[in-house]
Amino acid sequence: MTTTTNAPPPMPATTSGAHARALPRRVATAVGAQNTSLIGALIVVVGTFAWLDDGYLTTANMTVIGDTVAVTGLLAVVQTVVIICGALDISVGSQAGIASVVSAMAFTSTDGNAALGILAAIGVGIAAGVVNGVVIVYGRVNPVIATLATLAAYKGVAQLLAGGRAQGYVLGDDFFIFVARGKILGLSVQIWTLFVVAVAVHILLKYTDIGRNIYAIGGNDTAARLAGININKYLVAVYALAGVVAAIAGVILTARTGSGQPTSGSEGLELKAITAAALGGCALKGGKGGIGGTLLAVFLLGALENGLNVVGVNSFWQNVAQGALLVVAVVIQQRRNGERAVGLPT
Amino acid sequence: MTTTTNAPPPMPATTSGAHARALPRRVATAVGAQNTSLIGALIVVVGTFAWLDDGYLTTANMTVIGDTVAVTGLLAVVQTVVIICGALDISVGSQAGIASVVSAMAFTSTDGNAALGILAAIGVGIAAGVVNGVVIVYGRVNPVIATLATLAAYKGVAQLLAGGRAQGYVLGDDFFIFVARGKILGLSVQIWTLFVVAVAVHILLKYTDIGRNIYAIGGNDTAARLAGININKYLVAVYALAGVVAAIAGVILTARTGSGQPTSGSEGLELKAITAAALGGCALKGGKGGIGGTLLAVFLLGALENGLNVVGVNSFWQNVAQGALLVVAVVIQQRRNGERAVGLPT
Amino acid sequence: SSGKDENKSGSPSGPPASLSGTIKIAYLQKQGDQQYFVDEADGARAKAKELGVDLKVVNLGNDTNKAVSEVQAAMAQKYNGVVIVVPDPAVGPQVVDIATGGGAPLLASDDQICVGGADPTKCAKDKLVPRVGFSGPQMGTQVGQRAAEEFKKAGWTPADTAIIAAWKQDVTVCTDRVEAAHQAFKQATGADVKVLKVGTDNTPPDAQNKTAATMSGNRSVKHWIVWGCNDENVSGAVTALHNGGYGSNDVIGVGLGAYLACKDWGSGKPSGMKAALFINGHEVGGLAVQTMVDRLRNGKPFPAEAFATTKMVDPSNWQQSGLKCT
Amino acid sequence: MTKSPPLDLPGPALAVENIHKDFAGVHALRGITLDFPRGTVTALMGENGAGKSTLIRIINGDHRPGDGRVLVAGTPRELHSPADARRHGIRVIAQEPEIVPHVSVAENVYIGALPRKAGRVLDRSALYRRMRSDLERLGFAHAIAPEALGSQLSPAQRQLVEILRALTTEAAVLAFDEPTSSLSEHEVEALFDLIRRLRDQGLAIIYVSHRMQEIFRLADRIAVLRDGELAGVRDASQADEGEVVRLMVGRDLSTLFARGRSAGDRVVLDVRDLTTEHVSNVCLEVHEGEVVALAGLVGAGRSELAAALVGDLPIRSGEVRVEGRPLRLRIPRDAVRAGIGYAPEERKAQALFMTGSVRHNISVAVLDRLRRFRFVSSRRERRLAHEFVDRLEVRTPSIDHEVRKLSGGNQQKVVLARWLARRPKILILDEPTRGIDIGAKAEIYRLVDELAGAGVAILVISSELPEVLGLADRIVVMQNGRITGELDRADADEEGILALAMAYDLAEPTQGNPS
Ligand SMILES: Nc1ncnc2c1ncn2[C@@H]1O[C@H](COP(=O)(O)OP(=O)(O)OP(=O)(O)O)[C@@H](O)[C@H]1O
Ligand SMILES: Nc1ncnc2c1ncn2[C@@H]1O[C@H](COP(=O)(O)OP(=O)(O)OP(=O)(O)O)[C@@H](O)[C@H]1O
Ligand SMILES: [Mg+2]
Ligand SMILES: [Mg+2]
Repeated sequence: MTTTTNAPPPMPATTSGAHARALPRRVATAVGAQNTSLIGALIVVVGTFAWLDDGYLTTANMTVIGDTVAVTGLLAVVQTVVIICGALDISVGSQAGIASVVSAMAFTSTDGNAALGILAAIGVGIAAGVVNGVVIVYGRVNPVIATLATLAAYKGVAQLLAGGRAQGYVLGDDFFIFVARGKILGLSVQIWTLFVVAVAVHILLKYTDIGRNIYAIGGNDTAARLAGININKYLVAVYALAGVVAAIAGVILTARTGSGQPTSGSEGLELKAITAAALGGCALKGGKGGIGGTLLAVFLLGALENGLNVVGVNSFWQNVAQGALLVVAVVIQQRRNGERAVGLPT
Repeated sequence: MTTTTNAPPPMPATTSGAHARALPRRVATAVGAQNTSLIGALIVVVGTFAWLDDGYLTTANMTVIGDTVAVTGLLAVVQTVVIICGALDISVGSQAGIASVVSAMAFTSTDGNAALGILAAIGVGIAAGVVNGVVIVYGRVNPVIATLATLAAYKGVAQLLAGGRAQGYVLGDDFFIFVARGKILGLSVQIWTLFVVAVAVHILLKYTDIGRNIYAIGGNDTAARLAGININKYLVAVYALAGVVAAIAGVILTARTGSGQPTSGSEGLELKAITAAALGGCALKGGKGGIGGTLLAVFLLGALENGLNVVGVNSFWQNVAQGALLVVAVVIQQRRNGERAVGLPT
Repeated sequence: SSGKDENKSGSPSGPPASLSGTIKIAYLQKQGDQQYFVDEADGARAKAKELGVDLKVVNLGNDTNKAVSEVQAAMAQKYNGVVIVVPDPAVGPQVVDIATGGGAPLLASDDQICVGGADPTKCAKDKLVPRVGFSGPQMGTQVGQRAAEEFKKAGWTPADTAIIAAWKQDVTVCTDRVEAAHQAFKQATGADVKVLKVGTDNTPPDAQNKTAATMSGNRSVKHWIVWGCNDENVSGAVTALHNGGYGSNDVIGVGLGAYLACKDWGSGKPSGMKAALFINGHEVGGLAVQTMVDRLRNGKPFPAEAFATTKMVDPSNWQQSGLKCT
Repeated sequence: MTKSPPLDLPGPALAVENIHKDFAGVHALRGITLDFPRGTVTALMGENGAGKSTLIRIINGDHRPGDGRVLVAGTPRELHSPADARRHGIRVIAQEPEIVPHVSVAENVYIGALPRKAGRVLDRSALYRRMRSDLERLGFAHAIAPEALGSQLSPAQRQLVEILRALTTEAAVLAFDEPTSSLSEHEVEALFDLIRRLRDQGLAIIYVSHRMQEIFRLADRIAVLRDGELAGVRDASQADEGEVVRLMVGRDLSTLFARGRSAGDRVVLDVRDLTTEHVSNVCLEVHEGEVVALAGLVGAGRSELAAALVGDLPIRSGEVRVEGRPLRLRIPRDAVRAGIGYAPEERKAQALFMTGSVRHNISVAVLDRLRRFRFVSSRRERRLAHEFVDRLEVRTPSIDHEVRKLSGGNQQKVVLARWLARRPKILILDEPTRGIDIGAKAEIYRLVDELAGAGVAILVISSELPEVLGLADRIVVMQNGRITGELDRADADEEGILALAMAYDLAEPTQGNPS
């Protein structure tokens, strides 16, 4: 091996050879790994409960699961975007609460104009999101602290607006009834809303330059900045998006419960949303994750919770089971990756 | 400007010059900045409420604040250690809940042996902590997901153990009465417990090689690993420590409320503990923070909450005020740092 | 100090003393963001204003630890009297001891507490702290009786009927209510109808989700009876049943609070929400403050128990009951 | 340190036998057999991605070999972790320094073996005492302050910390993976003295570098890797540069520096009186098709000037014009929009999306040109990525490979590809060939020449004098935040540049001498 030839460098051949070899594996890795595990877990959960109870795997119950996860799902979808940026929005539940109250109050005070109710809710959602973004980017407050603070503040605002009471009654209105109980092509309006928002956000993330820039910001914000991305603008916009989607979730809450709820139904949603995003494969340090994984995680958690209730498991055991299954699902997933067990996993 | 002198290379001078320049700033930054701001905020809060209400700045009320923050303080102190490692323990509240129930049940079933009650609680705390650590390190489950899962699971276990009801009654026992209401040198036993634990953890972090290794693991786990630190052992031990301290908090809960509480009194403590640690200067990505800042933040939040109640602010406004003040405190702190407003703050 | 020596002086209902000057009262409430307790706080404030006393209302959430802290704070700040709705009755003895140590009379509101033990149901009569409000079991009983009436009227059989009992299962007073309802129902009907226990977080969406799942597991059931810890649970569960295809004639929901039930009735559409126990929080708050002021200002001893009016309301009569629907 | 193998045993201190290593889709090493005798500096050379770092990581117990074994002092050893390797007397200075940000330099250096007293109590005074005496002994006392925090260190100082970690403990085998890539001449000299001293004490030294001159100054033996195989081992005294290059790249490398251009007259970048926190009154012009090199010692302010020019550091006064138009620089976006490309100094921290693919890393700055109604055309993006991977010969299994898994040199090429894809008017390259092999260097020099030939104005910051001299049309020298002189290509030499770089500015007395 000491002779020297004037042959061309061997590089190109190596590159394309390796390329051909790696392709199927690459597809499996990039598209699959995380999601395959989740699909596997979903099949196990659905299979188990279907076997335990006839009522589980029925169209009616699947609709129930869909409706149940719609609100959490919306928040999880948008939380995914925030997490991909490397940030966190803990205030989504409170934002949904404000939006719920505002939609019902605006509806009532305009003598039953549903469109105005929704517009008002979305307006408030944008405002709340922009405040979050500005406090974080220009106030230099860590996202976790900032949104913990607005979690409390927005909840207080919702309670003050509503005087602590459920506001209005919207189920006299056709539109809200449609949202609460309507169906399109056999699927409920709530599930359609989730799907439409999820698909829109998915397209945004995967197929537009905006989405690519969001991944870049989360992956390495210095590099993103130096590559010419206006990261401040992006961050504020992402929080505003979170506000808008939280507002949509709030409107659904209003329709589901029939009145504007300042806190009831929206408290604790932030943890559910973050759990789903993380289980769906988002790295909390940013730059990684996708809507597909998050949705699967949302449905997995929803199918599990529903199943435990269908077979009538006591709520204390449900806590244990949910915690344990969450751990088991992730452990199996990670074992398959064969990652070395050193230090903190990402 | 092309002349050349034969002067010595300027490097050394520049370096040490930069160093001399940087040192006082560095001291101010490391020891002071964060804490100075918190002390400032504490003075403002205490001053304002003292001015608004005579009853605020009394020994009796200060004792109340101390007792009120003891449980949160303990959890915040140990959360600080976990965060310095670059991890998070969201299950601390549930661990305290289990410990509370176990201490009361063990006490009752041993016909009133307080020592056994406490030992049982601590044993359970260690077990819960080790399970967290093992799931994370060897199960490769992200710390946030893992402890979100055990938050639910441990809560379920506490509820199952207790059948959903408060357990036992400990206020017939001298020791528990001592914990609940005793005083040493004018300070309550609860505050002493917080101080002793805080000082012990502070010494551990700042003055032992164990503590320094914890900072190294959080600051750069590759560096720590390459230096031969057994980071897995450290991580499991830190979670075990979190379990022990959560158990102590649980015992205090039992003494304060008079019986073992599966969930009441411990739900939501994780967010309070994380808020205090983050406000106290811990970077959530690890490697940075200290007990001093966390304690100051704990007292600041405690003084604020107590003050708002002293002057009789309605609970809805309290939410708004707490959120807003949290943001304002951090914004002022950051403005003083003069950090440039680009991207996400740390 | 060991902490023991401080709780020697009088019992909470000890010798009445009369006060002059401004009276400061602390009203500590669990779940202060729920509608019933919001009403109660409003009633208390209105009464305090009328009587010219200082009133501080504190929300304890579900946190027993906070209950202890806030009683301590009230003592430290020299409040003259404490009214408390405990998050859990087990914290009662501690609260009693602290209030006694601070020399302030203590009045329980809504939920019972016991002087020397964690469980008020096992408490000797003379050890119970004087109370204003409603009796949990009693409310449950009224709900169960009304459900029984409606059940008989509907002519359903136990075989194709099931009961949904929805409540937050780790809240003791909730458990007491639904159990009392079941007792009363059994007694009144003599029928053995299957009870499905649904654990919720006491909010409408959660009750709706959990009930919907339970319904999926029991599709053979034709008729449903629903009760729960509060209106949120019943309203959420009834909504789920309607969404699942059960008409208003197949559901008997008996609410507790009536503040959400009234919204259904106000719309004029038929609803499975057949009745609800109207408990007037506003009145309880006012009564508690009045009782405390009487004691502090005039030395009038606390009555052992004082009840505000409760009224079973339904679509036909709720508007006359004084119930305000927001 | 626990028992290191005694230094007087016969046989090599360390040997590897038939080492194989596979990463998903990549054969990094294929049957390497090599020994490292005591008292010898063995240089490990090879192109980027040849497998040098991988071999060193295996020796360090950081990777497990897929096949083959490692013999320490003649005995086969299973090295499961760096701690294991240390126990057997092996210390590695990693290619990318790993620094703990919020603790002091002293702690960073003694991490894992902090001095203790009374149980586990940290002996802080002993720590700093030991640090100071070690710094003194090793000749780096002036270069780094023991109390400084890890986060405040310059790239050079970070590399020093990494080196000190290994030198302050006892070892029988020391492996240096490109230790000098961000050191200045002064530290390099001190390091070489040290290495020679250690060699003379009987240590086996492994030394990886892409700087040919260093290798011939330091090494006793030269082992060359190519594509994961051992291409040959030569005695340093008998080998010449050409032969080593042939072994590395498998062909002759005619010229390192290409030159087929001439600078135009039009001024493209015009900097007037620019002042920032550490840079004062800089005036600079770069013409169309011209390559200007910024030379200077570590900390001279070159990187800060570059950051200011791309809008990433606040400008206090002065003006930047591009093609005569004044630029409003608030954020780097403004510079990118105005046609300035910038490859920063620290590629890992400042340029690369480590978990992103090669394709995404290349396209990030040109998405606005690849999109139609905000939808990025995947086809055009892939074509672009392939084009630049081929043109720069980036050694990657596919354009969808994670950049984190590429060798350091290939990562740098990806960064360059990003800016070439944008077709900038001005290109600012901060240390563009740091850690890059000689073949790739030639490739990059050719590219720079080609770009300049196409009219791009190029500003290169480099600490490698041969590179500065070979590449630039004009050399501007900085010291202490100011420009101290300018040399034309024709009359520039190493001495001239160094003299300017060390020019002692008498008008502004410096802040006293080191203690
Ligand atoms: N963790 C990893 N995962 C996948 N591939 C890897 C990994 N580490 C290295 N490789 C691959 O192994 C090969 C050898 O890389 P290595 O880092 O050893 O090269 P090197 O000779 O040190 O190059 P350089 O001079 O650029 O530092 C490269 O093709 C690289 O892409
Ligand atoms: N964050 C900082 N804090 C304090 N001083 C800094 C900081 N960044 C740079 N400096 C100082 O600014 C001056 C210029 O540094 P710069 O990195 O621009 O130099 P350079 O010529 O590029 O050297 P190098 O070869 O190390 O990159 C140095 O004196 C350095 O100490
Ligand atoms: Mg390498
Ligand atoms: Mg530089």
